[in-house]
Amino acid sequence: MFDKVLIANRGEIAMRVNRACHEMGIKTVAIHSTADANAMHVRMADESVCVGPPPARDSYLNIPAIVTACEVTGAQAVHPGYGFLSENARFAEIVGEHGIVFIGPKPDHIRLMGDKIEAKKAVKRLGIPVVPGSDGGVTNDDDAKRIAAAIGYPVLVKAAAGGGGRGMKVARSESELSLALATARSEAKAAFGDDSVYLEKYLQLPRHIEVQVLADNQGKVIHLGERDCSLQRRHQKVWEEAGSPALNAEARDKIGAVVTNALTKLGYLGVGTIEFLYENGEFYFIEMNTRLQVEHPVTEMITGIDLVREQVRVAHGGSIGFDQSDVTFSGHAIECRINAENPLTFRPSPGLIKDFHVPGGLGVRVDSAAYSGYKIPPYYDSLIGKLIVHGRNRNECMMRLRRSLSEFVIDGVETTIPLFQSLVTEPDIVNGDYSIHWLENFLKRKVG
Amino acid sequence: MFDKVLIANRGEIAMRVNRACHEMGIKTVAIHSTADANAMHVRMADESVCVGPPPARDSYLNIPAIVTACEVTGAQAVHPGYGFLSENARFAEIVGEHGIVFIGPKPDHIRLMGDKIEAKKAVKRLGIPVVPGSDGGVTNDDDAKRIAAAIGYPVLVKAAAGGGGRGMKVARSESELSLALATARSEAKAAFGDDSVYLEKYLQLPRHIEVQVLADNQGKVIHLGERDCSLQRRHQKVWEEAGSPALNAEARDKIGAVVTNALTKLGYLGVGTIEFLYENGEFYFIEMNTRLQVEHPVTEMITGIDLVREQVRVAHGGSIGFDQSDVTFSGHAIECRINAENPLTFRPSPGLIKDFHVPGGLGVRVDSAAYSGYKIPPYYDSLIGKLIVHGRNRNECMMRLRRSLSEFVIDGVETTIPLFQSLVTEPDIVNGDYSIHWLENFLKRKVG
Amino acid sequence: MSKEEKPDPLEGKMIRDLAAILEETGLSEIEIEKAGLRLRVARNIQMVAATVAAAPAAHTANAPSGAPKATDLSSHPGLVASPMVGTAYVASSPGANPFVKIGDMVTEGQTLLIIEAMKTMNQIPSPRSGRVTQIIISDGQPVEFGEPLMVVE
Amino acid sequence: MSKEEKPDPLEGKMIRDLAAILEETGLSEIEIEKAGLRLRVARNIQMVAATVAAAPAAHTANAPSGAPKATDLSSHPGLVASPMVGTAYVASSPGANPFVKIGDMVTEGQTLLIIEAMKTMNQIPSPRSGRVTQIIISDGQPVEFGEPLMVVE
Repeated sequence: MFDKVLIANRGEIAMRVNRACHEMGIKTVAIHSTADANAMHVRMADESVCVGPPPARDSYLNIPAIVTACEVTGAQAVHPGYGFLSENARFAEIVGEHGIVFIGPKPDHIRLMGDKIEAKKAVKRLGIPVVPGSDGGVTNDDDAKRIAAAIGYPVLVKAAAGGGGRGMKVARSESELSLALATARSEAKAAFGDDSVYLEKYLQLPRHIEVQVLADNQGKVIHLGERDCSLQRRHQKVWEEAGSPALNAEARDKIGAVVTNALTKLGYLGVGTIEFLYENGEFYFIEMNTRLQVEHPVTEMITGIDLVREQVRVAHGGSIGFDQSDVTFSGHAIECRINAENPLTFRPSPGLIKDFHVPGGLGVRVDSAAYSGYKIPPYYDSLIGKLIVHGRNRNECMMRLRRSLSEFVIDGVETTIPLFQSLVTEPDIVNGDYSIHWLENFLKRKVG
Repeated sequence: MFDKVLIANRGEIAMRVNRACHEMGIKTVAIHSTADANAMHVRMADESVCVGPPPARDSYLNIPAIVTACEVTGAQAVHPGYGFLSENARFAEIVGEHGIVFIGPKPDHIRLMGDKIEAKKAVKRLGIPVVPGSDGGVTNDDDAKRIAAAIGYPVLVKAAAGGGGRGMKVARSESELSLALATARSEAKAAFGDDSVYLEKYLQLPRHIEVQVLADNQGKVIHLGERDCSLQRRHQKVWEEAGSPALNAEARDKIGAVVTNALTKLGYLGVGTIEFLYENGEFYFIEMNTRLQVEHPVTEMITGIDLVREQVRVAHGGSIGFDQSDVTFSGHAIECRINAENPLTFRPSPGLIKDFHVPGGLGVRVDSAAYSGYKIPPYYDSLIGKLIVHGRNRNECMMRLRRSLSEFVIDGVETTIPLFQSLVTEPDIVNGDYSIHWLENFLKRKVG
Repeated sequence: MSKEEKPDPLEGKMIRDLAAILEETGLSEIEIEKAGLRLRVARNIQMVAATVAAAPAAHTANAPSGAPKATDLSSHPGLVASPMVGTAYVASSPGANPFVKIGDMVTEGQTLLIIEAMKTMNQIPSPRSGRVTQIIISDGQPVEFGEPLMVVE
Repeated sequence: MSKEEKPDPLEGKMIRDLAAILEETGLSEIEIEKAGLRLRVARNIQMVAATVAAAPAAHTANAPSGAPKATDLSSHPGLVASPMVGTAYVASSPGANPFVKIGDMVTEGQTLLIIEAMKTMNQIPSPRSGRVTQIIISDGQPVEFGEPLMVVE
C-alpha cells in the first residue's frame, strides 16, 4: 500500500480522504492556500504544504505547485477529491508522468466523459440507455410520425440550431405533431435562419437517479446501487437518498447490470457514477462523473462499504475483495448538504462560525471540516458539512433526520438547515414523491 | 404508542432516550435538578420539570417529585435510564400504582436480581452456569478432594465466615489441596473464630462477557449477542466491545440459547443483561442488570437494532417484530467512555468545557450531552460522552477508533482520551488479548 | 414546564430577519404580506427592564425552564419559591376563599397555599411575617421545584 | 511542512502537567524519574520576544504550517517570501559559491537563490536593493508558498 498520499483538495472532502488514509495506516499530506492555513484538513494531516494564495486557480488548481508538493514531501499518490482537479485529464497525466499515482480513473476515460457529446455516443454503444431521438434532422411529417411513434409520446420538436427554448415544441400525441413541427420550423427559421428540426423524447417529471460503480484493474466492475438526487436547485443537489424511493430491488439489479456490463467493456478503473433521468420505469443517460461524489456517503451507509478506502485500494492495483453478490443494501440513508447560505435566497453567507454543535447518536454521521471558531473563507464553495442519516427503513430514516436537524447548531452564519427542517415535514418528501422540478416549485411557493 | 414519556435521568442517557422517543414521534418530558437547568437533555426535550436541588437524593432519586412530574405533565410512561432509579423495584411499583408505565422489567424481577445471593440461586435453577463450588462447608479432606476433582483445578478454599481475602487459599492441584485446606482453616479460625471453609472454582484470568437480551410480554425472548467489558478499573468498565475477541459464532449461539431459555422460563420483560466471567471456554454468572446499560450502543452498531426503541415498544405491550434468526451480527464495534477525569489518577475533573469538538465520518457515533460552554456539575458522574466506532472487522474498527480519538477535542477539563490513545497502540489490546486484570496491571506499569 | 409550538423553520427564519430589521430601524411594528403568508412583527418599546433571556448557544428545541422568567424574581428577598413539584391551589377547596390576597398581612408559618403532590395536600407556610405583595401562581397551576409562588415582604 | 513525532499520550499528558508547574512556579527546569521513565522539562526564560504559537483550539494532529514560525517574520518589511512550492538552492550547482551571503549588498532583480519545481530551476530575484541581513533557508530545503527565504533591507 502507499506510505504517503497527498490530498489535493480542501474542506470536508479533504477530511474524508484524510480519515480513510489514516484508517489504512497511510500518512497524509494536506495542501492549502494561505486562506486555509488554520483549516481543519490542514490540522488533521500528518504534513501540510502551502501551495499558493487564496484564489483557487493559484492554489488548489495550481498543477505545478501540487506536483512539486508531492515531490518535496515524497507522496506516492494524489487524491483529487471532487471539484478542483478531480476531472482534469491533463492533471492525471502530468501526475502519472512524474511517477505519482493518480487516485482516479485513466486519463482517457476522464477526457471521454468530459466531452458530453462523445460521452453520450460512447455509452450508447456500450449499451447504456440514452434519451431516444431522431439522431439527426427530420424533413417530412411522415418520417416524423414514424420516428415519434417509435420514441413514444410526448415528443419534443427541437430546432437543430436551437437554444434557450426557442424553436422547441411539445407534441403529446400524433394529432399534435404536425402543428408542433410547423411551429418549431417557423420559429427556428425566424430565430436561427435554419428550419431543420429533430425529435427527442420529452421527459415531464423525471427523477435524477445515479448508479455508483467501482472497478479494479483486473476487469472486475461492481455496482453499489443507486442514489436519488432529484431534489435540486439550479442543478445543484441539496438532498440525496439511497435507495431511490422510486426503485425496487429488481429495477436496481437491472440498471446495475447494464452499467457494470458497459464499464467492463470500457475497461474503467476506480469509482464513478452514471447519472440518469428516470421516468415511467425507464433510465436515460445524462452524464458520467469520473470521480468520488459529494453524496457518496449515502451509498456507504446502506452498503457498509468505505468507498474512499476501495478507491485507494484499486488505485494501488489491488483487486476488489468482494463480488456483486456480496453487496447487500441495508436500510435507507439520506444526506442533507448544509451550506453557508440563506435558506430562502441561497445567498452565500461566509464568515465566522461562533458555535458548531453536531447531532449524535445512532445512525447519524456528519462529514464536515468546520469547528467552533472557524472562519469560512469567501473564496471557495459554501458547503459547511453533510448530515447523513441511516435508518432501517425510509420512515425511520426520516424521523431520525428530523430529530438530527433539531440538534444541529451552527451559529454565526446563515445555513440551509431551516430549509431541510421544512422539507422533512412536506408530505411529498415524506412520501418520496418528487421529481427534479419539485424543489424549485416548492421554493417558488415559499418565497413567491 | 405512548404520546408522552418522562425521562427520569440526565446526561447522555437522557439524550439517548430523548432521541429514541422523538424518532418514534413521542413527546418527551425532561426532569432536572437546579444544577442542570441549562443541561442539553433539558433543552432537547419538549417539556421540562425542575424536581429538586442539586443532590441526587433530592432530585433524580426523589420518587414523589418524579411521580408528580409525570402527573402534572400527563406523561404516560417513565424511562429510568441507567443508575438512579433504574433498578429500584419500589419506584417501578409506585409508578405502576399511579397508572404510569415503567419502561423496564417487572418489579419482582428487579428485586430478585438485586439480591445477589437469591439471583445466583434463581439463575442456576434456570440453567445458567454459575461458578461451581461445594455448596456449603467442607469438613474433611477426602470430601474436599472429591469435590475439587469435580470442580476442576485450580480451586479456591474460602473461609465461610471470610472477607477481605483472609482465609483464602488457592490449590492448583490435588497435591496442594491438603495444605491449602489446613492453612485456610487455621487462618479462618484465627481471624473469624470459625474454621469452616468451602471450595469454589478459582478463575485466574477471566474475561467479563455479558449477553444482551430483549423480551416482550408475549413470551418471546431474543438475545443480541455478547459484549466484552473486560477492560475495567476498580470494577468500572472503561472500554467495551461487541463481539468479544474471545468468542466465535458457535460459542455466541450456545450461551445465547442458554440465556434466552432461562429468561423465557422466568417470564422476563424488557431489556436486560446477564454478566459472566469467561475462562477456558466456560461461562460463570456474575449478576443480571435489569436495565439498559451504558455500553448498549456497541450491540446496536453490530445488529442495527435500536435497543431503546425496542425497550419502549415492549413496555407499551408491543411484540418484538423479528425472530432470533433475523438477528445478524455485522462487523465489530468498540465504545470508549470519555470521562472528565485525569487519565492517570482518574481524579474527577468537573468544570467548564471550553471547546467540544467530536469526531465524524463513516462508522463513528458519539453519544453525549456535552457542548462547548457546558459546565460539568460536581454532583453527578464524570461521564462526558461515549465514543462508539464500528468497522467491518475488528482491525478496521481499531484503526477507525485511533483516528477518531485524534479528532476528539475537549478543552477545559481533563479527560480519559489520552488513556484510550495509549490503549489503541498496546499490542495486547490490538490483539484482543486481555482479561479483567489487564487494565489495572497496565495502569500500575504506567503510573508506578 | 415550558412547551413550544414550533413554527415552520423557513417562517421562523423570516420572523427572525424581520426582528433584526425592527431592532435596526427602531420601528415598533412591521407587517408584511406575500404569497399566502402574512407576518406581523412588533416590539413593545415601552417594556421597562424586562429581562429577555438570551438564547443559550446550543438551544434549539426547548427553552430551559430554569432560564430566567420574563421578570426574574429568583433573587427577590421576599420570594416564596416552591419547595416541591406539584399542583398549586390558592384555597382549601374549590370555591372557598383563598388563603391570602394581595395586600394581606401574614405571619410566619401561616399557610399561603397548598401544593398537591402524589395525592397529598401540602400546606405551604409563609417563611416570614410581612405583606403579600405578589401572587405569581394561579389556582390549579402545575409548579416545579424552585418556581416563584408569591412575594411576602 | 510540519511533521510530528507523537509521544505516548500518557507521557504527553505528564509533560504538559509538568510544563504547567514550571509556568506556575517560575522554575526553569524540572526533572523527574519514576517507573522506568525519565522526564526533563525546561523552559528557556532568556528567550526574548519569541512568539510561541498558541495551539489552535481544535489542533490535535499537526501544527498548521501557516501558523507563525518561532520567530515571526511574515510582517518584516525586508522579507523575501517564496513565490512557489519547491526546493531551495543557495548556489547554481553543488559546491559552487552561493548567490549571496549575509552582509552582501544586492540590487533589485539580482538572483538570491534558485527554487526547483517540477524539474525547472526558477531564479528568485531580489525584490529590492539593499543588504542581505538574514538567510533563513538552507541549501536543498523544501519550501512552501509564502515561506520566508531571506531578509533584504
